[in-house]
Amino acid sequence: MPWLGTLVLLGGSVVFVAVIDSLAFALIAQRPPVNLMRDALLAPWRAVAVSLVRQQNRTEHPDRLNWALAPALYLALAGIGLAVVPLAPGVAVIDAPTTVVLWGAVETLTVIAVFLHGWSANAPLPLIGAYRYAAMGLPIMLLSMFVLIGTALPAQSLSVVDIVASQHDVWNVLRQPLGLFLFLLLGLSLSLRGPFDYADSADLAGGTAGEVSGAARLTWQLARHAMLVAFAAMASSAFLGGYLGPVRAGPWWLALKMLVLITLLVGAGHSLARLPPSRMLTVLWTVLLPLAFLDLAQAGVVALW
Amino acid sequence: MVSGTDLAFWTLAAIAIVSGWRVFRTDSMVRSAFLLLLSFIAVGLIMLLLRAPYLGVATIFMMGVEMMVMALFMVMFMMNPAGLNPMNMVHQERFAIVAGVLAFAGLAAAVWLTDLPHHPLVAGRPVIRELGMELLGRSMLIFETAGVTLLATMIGTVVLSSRSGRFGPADAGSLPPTMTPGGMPAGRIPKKRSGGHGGHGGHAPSAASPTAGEPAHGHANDHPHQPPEHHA
Amino acid sequence: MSLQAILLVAAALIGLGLYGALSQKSFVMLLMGLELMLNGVLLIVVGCWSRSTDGDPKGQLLAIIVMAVMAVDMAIGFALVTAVYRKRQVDVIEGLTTMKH
Amino acid sequence: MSALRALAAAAPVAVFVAVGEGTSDRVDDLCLRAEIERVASPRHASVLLVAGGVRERDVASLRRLHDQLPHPRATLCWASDIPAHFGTPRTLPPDAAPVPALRELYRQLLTGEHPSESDLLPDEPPAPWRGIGEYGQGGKGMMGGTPYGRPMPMTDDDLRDGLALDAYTLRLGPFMPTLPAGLVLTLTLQGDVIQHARMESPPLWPAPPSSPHAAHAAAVREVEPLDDSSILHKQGSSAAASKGSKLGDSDATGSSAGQRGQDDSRYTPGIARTLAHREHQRAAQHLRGVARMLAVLELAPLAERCRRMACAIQHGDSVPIAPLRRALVRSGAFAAIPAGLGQLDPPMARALGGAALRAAGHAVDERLYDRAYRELNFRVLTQRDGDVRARLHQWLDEAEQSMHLASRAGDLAPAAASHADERDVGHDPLPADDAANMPAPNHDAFATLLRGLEWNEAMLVINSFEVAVLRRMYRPPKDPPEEAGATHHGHAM
Repeated sequence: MPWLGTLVLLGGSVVFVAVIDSLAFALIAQRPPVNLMRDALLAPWRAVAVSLVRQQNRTEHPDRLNWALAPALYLALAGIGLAVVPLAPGVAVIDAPTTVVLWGAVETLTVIAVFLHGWSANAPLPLIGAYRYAAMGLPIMLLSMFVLIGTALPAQSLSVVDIVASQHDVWNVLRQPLGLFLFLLLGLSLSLRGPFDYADSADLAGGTAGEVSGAARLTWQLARHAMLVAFAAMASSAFLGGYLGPVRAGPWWLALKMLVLITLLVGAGHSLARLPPSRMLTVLWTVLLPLAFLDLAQAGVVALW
Repeated sequence: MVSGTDLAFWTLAAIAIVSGWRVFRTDSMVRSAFLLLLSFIAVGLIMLLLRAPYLGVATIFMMGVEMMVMALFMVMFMMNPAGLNPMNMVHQERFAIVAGVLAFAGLAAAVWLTDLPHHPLVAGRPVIRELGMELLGRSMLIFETAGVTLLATMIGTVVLSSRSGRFGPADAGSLPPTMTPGGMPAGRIPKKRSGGHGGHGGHAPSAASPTAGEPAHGHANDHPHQPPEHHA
Repeated sequence: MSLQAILLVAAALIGLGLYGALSQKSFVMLLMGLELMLNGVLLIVVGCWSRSTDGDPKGQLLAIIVMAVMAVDMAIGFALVTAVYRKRQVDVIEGLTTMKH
Repeated sequence: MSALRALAAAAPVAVFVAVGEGTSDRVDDLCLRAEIERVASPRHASVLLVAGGVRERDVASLRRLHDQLPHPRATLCWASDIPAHFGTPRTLPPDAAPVPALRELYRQLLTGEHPSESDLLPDEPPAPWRGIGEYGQGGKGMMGGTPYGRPMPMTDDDLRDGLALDAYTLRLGPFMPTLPAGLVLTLTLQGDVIQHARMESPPLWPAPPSSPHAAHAAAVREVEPLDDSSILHKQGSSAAASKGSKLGDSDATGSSAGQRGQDDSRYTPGIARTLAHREHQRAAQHLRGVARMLAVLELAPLAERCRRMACAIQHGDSVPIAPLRRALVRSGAFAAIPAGLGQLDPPMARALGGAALRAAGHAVDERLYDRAYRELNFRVLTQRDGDVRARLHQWLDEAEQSMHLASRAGDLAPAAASHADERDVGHDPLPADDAANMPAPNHDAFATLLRGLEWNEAMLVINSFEVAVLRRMYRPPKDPPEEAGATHHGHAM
């Protein structure tokens, strides 16, 4: 029953994301080391309780339907993203021949979910966040697809299951080290973190999430964490061999790699500065996208070798 | 006797058609763009049912990007993108309805009257592999042509939409249409405006006045509107 | 799910798209109508490929071409809308009665 | 109390702070406590903390802000008169500790002992929504009209590429956490590019001018207006600026100090203490500024670290600045700021003064004229570019220098311990609010700086100035302001 395993993986990792998130914040902020671990362990549950106790607010003439749908869509997309990742040889919830393209569709629709979340509140700061994210999300998605196609080349397949299997001898991170780096940027963008958090950023007083409270905000935060988990699973599978390991391949290796990637991304999200959007767009189009082409070309050459 | 596939097909078909219809019936431009996306997603899923996995997912993927851009353009150009002010953005509606119905009737009749060949896809055919081989094999030229066309499109798009043109700035001598007869001189544009909306600029600024005492959200605009320049 | 049913659905999409393209005043909405028609075309192509060609890969190729056409028509459409807006400050069809200037 | 509420009650209190006059620094320190979580949006808060006095013209915004908090909500007024028409919120005197009061209020809110506060304003649209007009749009006109009480957007010129689409005007402040407290802006945006900017209200001082209850307040006050360029203006010549800018020019500095009759100051432990204290306050102020900028760069943890350092320094601890600078370099904070962003031209820099002036390459500093500082071999640090990045560097450099001066003052003091004379440094303190006697920039520096910037860059530019400098950019409206100004969008946070 792959879906049960996937659910367990999702739940456990989301809690891990929440805990490591507050812990990393406290450590980087150099908070006095009193009860740091305890607070970090309790923080997610307390946040859930606070959100559930709180009323869901409304603004003047919001797009109610889309405001309610956006967090749900985001969460569902995270679920679909995780579902394409195999837990063990040939065991994935969605085992189709085109799961890489499906992952691409998940990336695209994520941009739409975030845009709708900012749009629907009918308030200026969330809307600016929504625009910024749409402008930034599309080029990042483009380069991530080049990078992913690079991983599909050695597997000669568009299926994530085959991509993991193709890394039996050597992981893709060794074949395409540039690819993993570029793909990790997508992870920050998909889960709205740190240097790629153009949607829910501090300079917009919370951005797209700035006007939501209560259960809707809880769902949104949950979806952000879940999307980070889905991304970590995808990155582990595409570049780090997924469930493969030195001894006894299995889901534990996948979980281990995910935890490492999640820690890495959460730490990066808290400790790297964000460029102003116009500057970031320039970097994306003129530096990172050509790098993605380079990565793809190099992957092709290595695959033909 | 309705099979699961049939049920899924008709549900998706209903979603595709209803959302396609709502596209032109909703006030909010953003909703309208994403309703069209919903229609595309439903068609993409029907393609999956038709065992075209690559085409189906690729349609969803591509249309996601396209409709996101579409929504941005809608918000950019429309003066009332959220549809909070109901307004009539429809013309020659009766003619359009007749044309639409006729098109549907004609096509349906053609479908009905034609003896359609029945050679269904053989189960187990490696369709994605075949598509790849076709694209990069015998039909390489077609594929390359499509690629070159897309490149030409990119260049053309930049040329068309950028400000700097071959004969100076694209907006030099730009003339908005008139709101009222005898208003702004816009000689080539017939004075036939009646609905009170349409053009996006060049309207008398006098009506713009900030209102008092509103609470939270809404548009405000209290700087004097500058009439467009006349270079002509 | 017979081919006839698929083609009927596609015909409905084309009819709706035609209605939209003819009835909408705004350029962008007109493009939406065109896209909806192409949506129907895409469904026809894939339906015919799946039901009446034994799965000849050229059918899929045609679908890819239709998708490329959709991309091109959107891109050029938006570029034209932008160019017209720069020139005339209009985004509705009534604002454009001459092809010159 | 249900388990859910008990769990929620154990969480840090989510507080939205409406920072009033002279409390910004204390609020910063307060929010370092683990029992408090300062949130950026009123939608995420349980308690509205009104800290310090609120200006008359900000009361309307405060009332709107109150209604934006989701239920259950409560208000605590700390060191603040209850603003007019604000119901009967709980109040707290300035010298009381707000954290226990906040926690208690929050607990009572969750148990229901303190009922959630109801709206202060009627919850209704400003005009009938639908049903009027040709298409039922609810008012007259589509273009430039005001259907249902809201003006429709109108097209406006565009600075980026001339595509003249709808402009959007919004009003920000005075409680928006991204901006210095009290600052109210009106921005006209095309997309996210600023077409016009106007400062409607200047920011408030971050610490009170003189309050017996705040131990460090007076010192902060001395540091704050230490706007070195003002001396030049008193001497009435820009020649002094060029003189002063020569670093080793002891003649110039000596004679200026002589004119001011400070030659007889001797280095004593008292002076050393005062000097160290002042330098600590200065370093703390600069670090708080750095923290504000880091928040805009999405570096919240580092910003918190900065504020924690500022708090420690303000209480007299010696904290090394170098590790923070290394952390900033590693985070890419300097690289993230575009070069040339918010660059001041020389006249503007001279008119604004402060660290911004030194960041633009002018070695102008009040301390040059003080013998106590000269004995410490004080020299003015400058940057070259005068942009946002240079100002960030300048703050860090000066904070580091201040810590160094403070510790050297302590080291030198025993040598001169025979003099028991407890003279103060800075004998001739500048008038408190020198914005009054400073010549204001003769054009709207604020609008010029922000014009054409994109949102995030604009926030960087605004936060790269000290409050004193921002206050100097404020130009009161020539004609009396319509009070209908509050009708803008009013994102009253």
